[in-house]
Amino acid sequence: MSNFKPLNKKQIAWRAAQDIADGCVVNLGIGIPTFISDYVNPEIEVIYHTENGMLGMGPAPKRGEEDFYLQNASKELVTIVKGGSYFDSALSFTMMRGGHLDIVFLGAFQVSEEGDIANWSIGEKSMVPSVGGAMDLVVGCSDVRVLMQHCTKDNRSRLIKRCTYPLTAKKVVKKIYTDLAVIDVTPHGLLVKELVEGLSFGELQNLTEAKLILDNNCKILKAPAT
Amino acid sequence: MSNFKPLNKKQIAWRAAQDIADGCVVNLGIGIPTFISDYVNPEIEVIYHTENGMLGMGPAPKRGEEDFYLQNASKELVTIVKGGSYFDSALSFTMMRGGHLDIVFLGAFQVSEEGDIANWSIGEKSMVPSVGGAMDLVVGCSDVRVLMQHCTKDNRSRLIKRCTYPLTAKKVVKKIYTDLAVIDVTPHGLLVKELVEGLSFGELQNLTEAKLILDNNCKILKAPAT
Amino acid sequence: MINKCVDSAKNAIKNIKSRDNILIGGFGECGAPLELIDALVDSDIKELTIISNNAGIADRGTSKLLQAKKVKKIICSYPRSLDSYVVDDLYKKELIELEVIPQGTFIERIRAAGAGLGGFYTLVGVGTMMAEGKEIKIIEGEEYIFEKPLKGNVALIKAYKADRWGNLVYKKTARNFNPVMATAADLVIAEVDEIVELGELDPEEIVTPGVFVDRVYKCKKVYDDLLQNVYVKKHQMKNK
Amino acid sequence: MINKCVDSAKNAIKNIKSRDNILIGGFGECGAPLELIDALVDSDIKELTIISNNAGIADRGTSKLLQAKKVKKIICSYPRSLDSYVVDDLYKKELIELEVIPQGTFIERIRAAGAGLGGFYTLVGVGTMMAEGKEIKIIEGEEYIFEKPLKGNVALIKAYKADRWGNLVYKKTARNFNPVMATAADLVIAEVDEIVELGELDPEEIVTPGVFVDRVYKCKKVYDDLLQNVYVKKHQMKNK
Repeated sequence: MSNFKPLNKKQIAWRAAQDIADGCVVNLGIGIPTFISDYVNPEIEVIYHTENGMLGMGPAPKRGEEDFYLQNASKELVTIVKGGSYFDSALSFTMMRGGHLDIVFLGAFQVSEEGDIANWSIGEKSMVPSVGGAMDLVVGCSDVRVLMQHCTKDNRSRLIKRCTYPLTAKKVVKKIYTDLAVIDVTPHGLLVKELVEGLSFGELQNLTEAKLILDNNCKILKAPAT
Repeated sequence: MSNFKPLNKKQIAWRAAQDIADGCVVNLGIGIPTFISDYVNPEIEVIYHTENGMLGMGPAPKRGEEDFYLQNASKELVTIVKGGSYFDSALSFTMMRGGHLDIVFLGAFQVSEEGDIANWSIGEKSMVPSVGGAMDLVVGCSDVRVLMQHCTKDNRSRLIKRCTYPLTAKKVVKKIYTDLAVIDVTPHGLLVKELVEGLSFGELQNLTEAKLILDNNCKILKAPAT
Repeated sequence: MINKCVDSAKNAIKNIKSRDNILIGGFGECGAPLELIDALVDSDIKELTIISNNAGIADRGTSKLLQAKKVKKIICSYPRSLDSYVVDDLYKKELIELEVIPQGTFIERIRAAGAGLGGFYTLVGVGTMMAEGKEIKIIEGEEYIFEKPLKGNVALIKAYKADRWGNLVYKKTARNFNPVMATAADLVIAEVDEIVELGELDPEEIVTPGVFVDRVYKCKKVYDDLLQNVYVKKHQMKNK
Repeated sequence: MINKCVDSAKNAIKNIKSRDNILIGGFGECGAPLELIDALVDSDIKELTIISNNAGIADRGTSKLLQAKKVKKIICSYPRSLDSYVVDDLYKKELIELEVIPQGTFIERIRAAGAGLGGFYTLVGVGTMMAEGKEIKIIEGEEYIFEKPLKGNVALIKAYKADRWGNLVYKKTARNFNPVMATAADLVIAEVDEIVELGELDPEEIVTPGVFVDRVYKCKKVYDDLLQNVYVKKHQMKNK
């Protein structure tokens, strides 16, 4: 196997952050996506939505400025920026389901060749099932992007022909950022747009259960040290 | 025919106003019901809803205090009382359709034996049809009361076996105040609760196409001069 | 930087096309975006479908669009008024297509479009001519009518204050259909009385978060001044 | 005179019965009516169905109801959390019935009940286990799931300020499910931090008009103070 270095989680977030344009309204799911806001170009304005009822979510509060009444959907204390607003859950999910968010970034357990996503349950009967807003987020938004490790800890592919975990939704994922590659979900299949330096397409395909297609213009996936 | 004196329109409104309890939230339709608020006991608090988006509608503004931005559903200038609120149309109709108003008072062209009501159209093809909030008002509220003249100008009964004008809704009217009587719509039929002085039940039935039932405890319908 | 403010009504209505479905806010004239409507009148756009509670009063607002022969169809709840001679005339001459919907169903259908729903069931209209041709479903023993979402290509709405993100607050009963219409069109254009600095609107009082709004146009003349006289005169005539 | 204020949590929950469906507001603890929940714990009411986004954190809030064996069934969207050991344990031992619904569908079903609708169609859950046993309808070529209204006998909600008419305003992200739940129960009880004079709430900023609210209870101890410490400690641990 050749010599390549996978991105770390923050580097995956950094890469995803580079694709956010000025003025975008985004929702960052739990897991790797929570780091994205640290790497967005500070020259642009990005509006963060949190489904418990706020637009314009700001960074974690400074010591002494914490407010119990100001939380995100992970029940963490946050802040609000100038221009932000509060609203009820019905309006919050109107935004999500009605297609009013520009990009949704999510973690996932599995993504299929067709863009099916499984990210809310690993089907363990003994665990109390909890779906939250996962299904609403991916169904309403026309630009759903997944950030995840390419493989599980025991080296099974997360990009697979058919999801084996309970589905979140079918055919919704548009783009995937992993520690090894950037991949577009297209009508023709999974198109590899970027590969980490030193990794060949053949090697990536060997690590991936789903069938991949190499983009003619495939670039090197690089991220600064974080 | 015996000697009796029908109520005038304001007296019909007066009679209806006597049945409003402290704390009631009511909607007053156009026509005779608009006079009701003039006759509500000033010792009690009644909250007026207007479907264009306000609770706590107050009386007409004084000269010099008119505000274009403060209108009722008839597009007349009104005021707002202490404790009033503004909201959008979706919430306004949530109140109406969801059963959150206590009493709806409406005018009508016709009411049937079963409580069907026709109050939005006389079916003239040449007139531009307009339904507004009439149907929503009567469907959502469990206490719909009609105020109307007992007969049309050419002496046809408005209380009929089956409405001939386009229906607003079926089986929704609970009580009817006319210039001649107060009538409850019951599962057994139209029960006459009050009759104007000097009018016999037989005479009322002669003026009425719908079948009436005399309440054992029928009272005299009286109203102060207005 | 996000800046949704545009400098003219003409620029505000850019990209509206002939045959578009246009949601227009306002209960009568109260909360109607009159300068945006004027800009449509002055454009060469035509064959519009107007989705609005009313259909114009006297020769103002939507009546102008009708007079200028811009409108193919109106979907509304209450087109008639004492002064609705423009729509009355077109209707009698069968020069306009008219779809009349109960007001609550009207706004709920628009909300369903904005909220990404496929439709809903309502009791309103059951047993009346409003149910004709509609699917019926028995739910818990009661008869309901199926109603579809009603979406606009464009929404022209009116608010009181805005900031450059498109956050909006409304004024009194001029709120009405505007906040819901703001959720239910591909292109949402707000005419406002005032534009304030970002951060000046209290996050608790914002009714329409900017995410729903594409363009903000500050009107040339606050119509409160214009229409106040008309309404006050009518009011004083009636209440004297 | 209208006066919806009650003097104790015990009086606030009067008339709630065993086997009632209880809507409870709050996203986690933020916006949950904790003193009303405590009053339920202290009552002899049982076999409740709780309809709430979450199912209690640590041994606080809804967890207490579960520990006191008051709850037969929970309808929610996200019962699990790091500290949800009470519900976790009951679920594993099959001592509680659990119905999990996507969060947007959850609140939309509650809204449908409040708005007098018979149900709606959504794309959310199509092709997943959430669609199992549900009616499917093809609308404009797409597959939708039918969802029914979800109504409470009672709603326990939390707001910031109230007046004696029951008008409510909320505080920051503690608004969440509360305004919609306020529309969807036969008996609506609001726990608030402050009661103000009628007329002090700006008619433009009232989120829940009093028509939806039956009782207002001013909490003994504003829980901001109580929980602030817990959350700040957790926050500072994570961000140090």
